[in-house]
Amino acid sequence: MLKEGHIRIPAGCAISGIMNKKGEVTSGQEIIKSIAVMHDRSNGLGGGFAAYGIYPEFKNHYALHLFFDDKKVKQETEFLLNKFFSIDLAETIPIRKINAIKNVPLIWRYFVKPKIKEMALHETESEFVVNFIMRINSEVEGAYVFSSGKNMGTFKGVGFPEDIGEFFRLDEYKAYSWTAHGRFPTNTPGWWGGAHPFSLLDWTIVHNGEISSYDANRRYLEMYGYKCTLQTDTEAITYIFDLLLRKFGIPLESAINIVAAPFWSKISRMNPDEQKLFKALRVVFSSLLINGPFSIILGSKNGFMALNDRLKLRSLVAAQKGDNLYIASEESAIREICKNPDKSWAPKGGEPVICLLDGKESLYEFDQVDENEFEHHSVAL
Amino acid sequence: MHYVIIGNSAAAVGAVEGIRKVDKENPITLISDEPYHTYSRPLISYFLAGKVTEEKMLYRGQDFYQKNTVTTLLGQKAIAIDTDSKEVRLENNEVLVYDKLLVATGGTPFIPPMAGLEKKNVFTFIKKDDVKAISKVVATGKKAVIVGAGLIGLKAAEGLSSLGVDVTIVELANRVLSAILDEDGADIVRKHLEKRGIKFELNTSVEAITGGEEAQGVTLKNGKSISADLVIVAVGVRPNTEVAENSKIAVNRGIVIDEKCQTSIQSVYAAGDVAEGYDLIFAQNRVLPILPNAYCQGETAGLNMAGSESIFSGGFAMNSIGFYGLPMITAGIVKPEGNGYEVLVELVPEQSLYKKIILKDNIVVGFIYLNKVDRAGIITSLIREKTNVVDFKEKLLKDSFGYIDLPQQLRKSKLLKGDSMSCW
Amino acid sequence: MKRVYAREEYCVGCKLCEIYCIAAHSKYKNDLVKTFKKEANPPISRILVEESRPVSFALQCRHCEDAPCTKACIVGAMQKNPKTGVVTNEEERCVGCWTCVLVCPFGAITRDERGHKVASKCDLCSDNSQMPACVEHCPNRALVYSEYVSNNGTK
Amino acid sequence: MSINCLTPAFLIERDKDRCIDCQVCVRQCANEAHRWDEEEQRVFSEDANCVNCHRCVVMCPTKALHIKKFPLEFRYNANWTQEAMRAIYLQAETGGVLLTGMGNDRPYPIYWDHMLLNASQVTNPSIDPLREPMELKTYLGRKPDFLKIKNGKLLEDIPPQLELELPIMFSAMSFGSISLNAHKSLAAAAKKAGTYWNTGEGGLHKDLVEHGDHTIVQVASGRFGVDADYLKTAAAIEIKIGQGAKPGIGGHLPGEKVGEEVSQTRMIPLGTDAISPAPHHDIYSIEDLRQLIYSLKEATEYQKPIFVKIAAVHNVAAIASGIVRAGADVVAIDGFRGGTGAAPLRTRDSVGIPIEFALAAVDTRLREEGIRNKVSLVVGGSIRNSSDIVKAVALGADAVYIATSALISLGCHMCQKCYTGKCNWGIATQDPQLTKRLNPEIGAERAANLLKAWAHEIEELLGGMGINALESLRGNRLMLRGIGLTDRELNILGIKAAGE
Repeated sequence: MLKEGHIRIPAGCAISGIMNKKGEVTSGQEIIKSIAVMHDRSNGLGGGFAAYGIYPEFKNHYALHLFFDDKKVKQETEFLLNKFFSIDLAETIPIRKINAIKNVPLIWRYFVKPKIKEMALHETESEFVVNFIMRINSEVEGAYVFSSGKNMGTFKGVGFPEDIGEFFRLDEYKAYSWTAHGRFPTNTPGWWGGAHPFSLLDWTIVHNGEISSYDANRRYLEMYGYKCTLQTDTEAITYIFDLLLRKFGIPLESAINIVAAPFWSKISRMNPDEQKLFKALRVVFSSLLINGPFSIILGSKNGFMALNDRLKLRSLVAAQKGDNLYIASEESAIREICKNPDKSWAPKGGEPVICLLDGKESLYEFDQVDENEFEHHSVAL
Repeated sequence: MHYVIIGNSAAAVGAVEGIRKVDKENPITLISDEPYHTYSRPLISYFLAGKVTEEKMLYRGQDFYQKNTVTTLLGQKAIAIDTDSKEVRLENNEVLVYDKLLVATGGTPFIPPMAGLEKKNVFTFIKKDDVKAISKVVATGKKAVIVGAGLIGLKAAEGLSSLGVDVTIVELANRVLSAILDEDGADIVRKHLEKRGIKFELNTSVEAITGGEEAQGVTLKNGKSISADLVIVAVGVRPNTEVAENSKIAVNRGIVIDEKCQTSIQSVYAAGDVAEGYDLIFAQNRVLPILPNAYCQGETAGLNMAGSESIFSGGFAMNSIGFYGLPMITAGIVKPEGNGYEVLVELVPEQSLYKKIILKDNIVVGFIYLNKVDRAGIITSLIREKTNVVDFKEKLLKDSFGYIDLPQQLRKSKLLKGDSMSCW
Repeated sequence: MKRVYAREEYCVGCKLCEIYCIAAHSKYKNDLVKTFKKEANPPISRILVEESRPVSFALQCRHCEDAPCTKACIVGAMQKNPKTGVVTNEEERCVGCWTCVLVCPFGAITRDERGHKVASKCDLCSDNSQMPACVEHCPNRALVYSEYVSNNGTK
Repeated sequence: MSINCLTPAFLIERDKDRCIDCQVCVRQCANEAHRWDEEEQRVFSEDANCVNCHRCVVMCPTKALHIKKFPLEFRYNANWTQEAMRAIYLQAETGGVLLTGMGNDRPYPIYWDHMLLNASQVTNPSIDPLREPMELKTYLGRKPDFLKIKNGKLLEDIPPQLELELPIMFSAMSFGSISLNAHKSLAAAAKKAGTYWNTGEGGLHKDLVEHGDHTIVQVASGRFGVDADYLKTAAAIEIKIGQGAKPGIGGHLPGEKVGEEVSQTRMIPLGTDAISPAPHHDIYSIEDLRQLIYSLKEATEYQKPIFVKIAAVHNVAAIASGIVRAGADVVAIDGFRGGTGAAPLRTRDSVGIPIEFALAAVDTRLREEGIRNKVSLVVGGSIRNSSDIVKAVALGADAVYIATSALISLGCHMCQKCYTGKCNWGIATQDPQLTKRLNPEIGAERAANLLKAWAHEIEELLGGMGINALESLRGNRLMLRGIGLTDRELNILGIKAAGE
C-alpha cells in the first residue's frame, strides 16, 4: 500500500488550538482534552500536536525532530547532519509506552546550529535549513524531519490524537501556544510522517479539509524549490505561507487574501486603491488560491492564525476568555476546556482569526529579510 | 354643427369617413336622389351580367349609416343651395340648414343630340336603375346598339354580350377607349372584343334612333343602319352641377374646388365627379371622374369640414379595367401630343401585350399596361411622386420591374414609408 | 403598428418566405408537402422576393397608414382595420377589377385568378394572430416584424 | 478535353415524396449542385458539384434532401485507398499542390478524448454553480514574481493584463479568409461575452474599430493592415509566427478575394494577391523576435500585452521558453489540428504535433525553468467543446483560442472548401451574394451562445471538482487521468492513468 508521499491521500480531520497572548505557558493536558472530545473526527490513523515555547533552554537552536525506519538510516542521516550542522544535543524523544500506539519508529531530536561554511552564497540561514530538510525528506528513504523550528516542536504519529499526546508525554511540556490534530485519512497504512501537524521551521499547520486546487498549488510551489514530498494539503499550505511570508515578504493580511481570495464581485466593489491591490494579488498569485474546503490553524512562534476557505465549507469555531484564544473544529472541543468563554463565534469564510503574542505585530518577522531580499527573487531573463 | 352631404357614392362615403375620423358626435345628414343604400357604381355592368347580386353591390356594409350616425334622406333630391342662409332645398320643398355642406352629386350622362332619343328602350348606363330598366328588356338573341366605346360603353357591351345579346358599338373616334388608350392599345382591345362577337362601327356616330314607340335600330352617319332592340347611350358623363347652378358657388365644367376640396364659398365643399379639382399631371383643375379620386376628395372634404386641416394634393386620370380576361391599367397621359416626351414601348399584338410608358424630363407622366398589369402601381407612384427615373429608365419596361431596380437609397426610403403613406 | 420590414443586406434570396406564405394560406395550413402536392392550385404567394444578384429582398403590403388601395377599391372590399391597422381584402366582395393593383405604390397586390378573381395581398397572417409566416421562417432574420426599423436594423 | 478519372464525392438524394420543387436548394447552392429543369419542371442534382456543405439540407423546408458518400466502391486495398488514388487523379489533372481548408482530418489520436476529469465525492464537497459563485475570470499578461506591498498599498503597478470573463477567445482569422460579417459576428460575440476576438493577418475593418477594446490585432509576416492606429485600437497585439494547420508555410489570399473592403482593410491594391511570407523576413532568430516584441511595446507605450503565436512543432517547449525570455506576455500555441482557410494538404495533414502534447510539454518546461508564472499560455488547434477546455486548463493553459468551433457556431459545416471562395454559409467567402447569408446579428448571438453554454459547462465541471475559481484548475493535472495511453504518453502529459 502506498503511503503519504507516494500517493495523495484525502483526509477529514479535527483541529484544535489554544494560545495565551501574554505568553503564559500551560501543559499539554488541556489541548489533549480538547482534541479528545472530537474523537469521532479521527479514525486512529493519525494524531499530533504543535507546541511553542517548550525548549527555552535551547531557544537559539533548531530543534529537529526525526523519524527513522531503522538504525542504518539514522546513521546515514546523522552523517549528513554532522556535515551541515553542529549538534549540541541528540536524544530520543521521551515516550510513554501505551497499548494503543504500535509500530513505533525511532524518534529522535537534535538541537543544532548551521555550519556557516556550508552555506551557499546569498543563502539565508532559514533557506539553508529548509534546503537541508527538503533533501533529507526527499532523498533519504526511511528518514523524515517532522519538526524544525526553534523553541518549539511538533509531536505526531499513527493513533488517535489523545493517545499520541499521552505517548509523547505532552503533559510534561509547557507551551504558550498549542495546536492539535486528529486525522481521518481515507486510505493509508499509517505512516508516522503522514500525521499532522505539518511543520517547517517555526511554521506549523493543522488543517481540516481537502483542497481541490492541490496540484495547481503544488506545481506553482515547485517552481520555487519546494518539494511536496508528502503530497498532502497541509504540506502545501505550509509552503504557500512560507513562500508568501518568508520568501516574498508579503504581509500576512495579503497572504490571506491570496489563499482565500475575495470573489471578483467583491473586489469590484472596493475603492480604487484596494481594487488595484486585490486585483494584483489575485492576478499574480492566482495559483496560490486554495480552493475547496479547508480550516487551518497556521502557527508560528508569534502566535497563530485560523482561517476557513472562502466558502466556509469546513466547520471552525473560535472563542476567547481573558488572554486565552481557543480555536476548534467543533465548539464542544472548546467548551470542554473553557466552560464559559467571554465570547465565541464562527469566523466567516476567508476571514482570519489572528492571535499574536503581546508586542508582536505579525506572525512572521522579517529578521532574515532585508529590503535587498526583493531583488533575489526577480529572475533575470 | 350640422353636416349635410348631397350624394351617396364614393365621395359622399369618403366624406362621412373623413368627418368621423375627427368628429364622432355632430349629426350628418346625407341626401340622395337614389333610393338605395350606397352602392358601387362601377359594379353596374357586373350587376347587369349577373356576376354580382344587388346585395354584393353595396359599397359599404348595411350598418354604415348607423355606425357613423348618418341621417339619410334617400330618394330625395336636393334642388338648390342658399349659401347665405346655409340652406339646402329639397325637391319636396323641405329645407335643411347646414353648417358644412358637401356637394357630391357625381356625374350625369352626356347625351349627344340625335333623333329618337325619346323612344322606349333607349337607356343610359350609370346607375343601378339603368341596369334594372335594361334587364327588363334584354334576353338572349336580342340586339343592342351601344353608342360610345368608352369605359361605360364597353363595360355595358361586355355585360350584355355575356347575356347573349348581340352588341354593336358605335364610336365617333377612330378607336375604342380613346380617352385612355392610344391606337395600338385600342386595336388590341377591339380585336379582343371582336373575338367575343362584339361588333364595332368606328369613326361614325348615330344619326337617329329608328323605330316606332320602341327603338328598333339606328342609322349611322356613315350611312349604315343597324337594327336593335335596345340602344344604350354611353358617350360619357359630365359633372352633375345642377344643384349648384343657381347658387353663388363657382362652377366651371365642374364645381371648382381648392386643395381642401372647398368651393369658392366657405363651408361648402365639393368632391368626386361633380368637382373640378387639381390634376397633378396637367397642373390645372380638371374634372377627373374616377372613383379613387372621388373617395379621396370626399375624405379630404370631410376632414376639413370637421375642422382638421387636410390637403389633397391632386389626382390624375387612371383606370384599371378588363374585358373578357384582358386586363389593362392606364394612367396619366397615354397619347402625348407636343414636344418633350419620351415614349418607351413594348408591343406584342399576338399576345395582346402592350406596355407603354410616357416620360417628360425623365419623369413618368403616363403609361398603358395591357395584359401584363402586375405591379402597375409602382409606376403610378412614380407619376404621383414625380420621381426622376433617369437612373433606371431602361428597366421600366422589364416584366420584373420592381423596387429592386430603384436606386438603393430611393428604395429604402420608399419601403420604410408605409407608416407615413399619404392619400395619393 | 407592427409591420414586416425587409433588410436586404441579409436577404439570401431563398424565397422560403414565399413558400411559407403559400402554405400559410393554403387549406393545409402550414403543411408544405400537402400544400404543394395535394392542392391542385396552391395559393399564390402574398410576398414577393425581388432579386438582382447580389441584392434581394422580400416585399409585401406595407399596410399603409393612409392606404390608397382602401380608397380606390370600387366595392369597398379593401379595408384597413381601424384597431390593428391591418389592410385586408374581403375576397367575397372583391370583383377583381385591379384598381388596387393600379394604385398600390409597392406593387404588393397580386391578381389571384385561380377561381373567382380576387386581389391577393399580405394579411400579416392576422387570422393566426401570431408571427407572420414569412417572418417566422426567414432563416436569416432578413424579415423583421416590428414597429419600425431603421436602415441599420436598429429599432 | 481528355478523360477525367474523378468521380463525384457525394451523392445527393432527393426524397420525391417530400420535394415540393420549391428550388430553395437551387437558389442556395453556390456550387450549382442543384439545377431547375425548365422543361421537366423539376429540380435535378449535379452530384459532382456537391461538396457536402449541407446548406441545401438545412434550408430545404421539407427536409427532402440527404447527402451521402458517393457509393462508388474502389477495389479494396488497405494501402491504395480511395483517398490516395483520388488525390493522384486530381494531381494528374491539375499538376498542382493539393489544397484544402479547415483543420487536419486524419484519424490521429485525439488526446483530449484520452483524458478523464475528476469529481468530488464524500471527502470534499462538489460545488453547485447555481448556488455558489463560480469564477472563470482570467487575466492574460506578464506577471511579476512577487508584489511590493506597503501599508495595504501596492507599490508598483503590474504589467498590462487582458481581462477575460471566460477562458475562451476567438483565434485569428483574417478578413479576406473570412467575410466581414463573420468578423462582425465574432467581434460582437466577444464583446457580449467579455472576451476577445482576433483580426488575423488582414487588418481591422473600419466598422469594427468600435470593438477595438475586445480585439487582438495580429502582426504577421505580410504586415497587412498594420499601422499605428491599428496597434493602438487593439486590446492586445499578436505576433503570428506560425499556425497549426500549416507550420512553416505562409499565406496566400488570391486577388479575386481582394475586393474594395479587403483591399482597404489590408492596405493593399485592389485585386492583388496578398502573400504572407513563410517567415517574417525581419525575424530569422529569437533575438529578432525580441526586437519586434519591444518595437510593438514601444509603439503602444507598454500598455498592451504582446502575444506570440507559434505552431506546435517538435521542439515547441524550448521555443516557447525562448519566446518567454524574448519578452512575450502571452504565448499562443496552435496544435496540428488547427484550422485554416487554405493549406497544402500534405502540410496540414503531416506537419506539427497535437496541442495536448505541446501544451503539456511547454507548461512543464516553463515550470522547470521557473518562468511559467511570468507568461500566460493560450492554446488552440481544435478545441471542440467545454471539456476540452477544462482539460487544457488542467494541463496548464490559461485560456484557449477557438476558431473552428466558432465558425461551426456560425453555420460552418466543415466541407473544407474554404479556399474555393464559394462558402455557402457566407463565412469563408467575399462574394456579396454569399456573405449576406451570415447575418452578423444572428452570428453574434450564436457565437455568444456557444461561449455562454461552454462557460456554464465549465462551471459545472469545475463545481464537480470542488473548484470555484478557474485559476485553481490551471496546471492542476491531478484532476486528469489518462485512459488508453501508453506510459510514455502519460509521462509527456504529466498525468496518471485512470485508476491510479
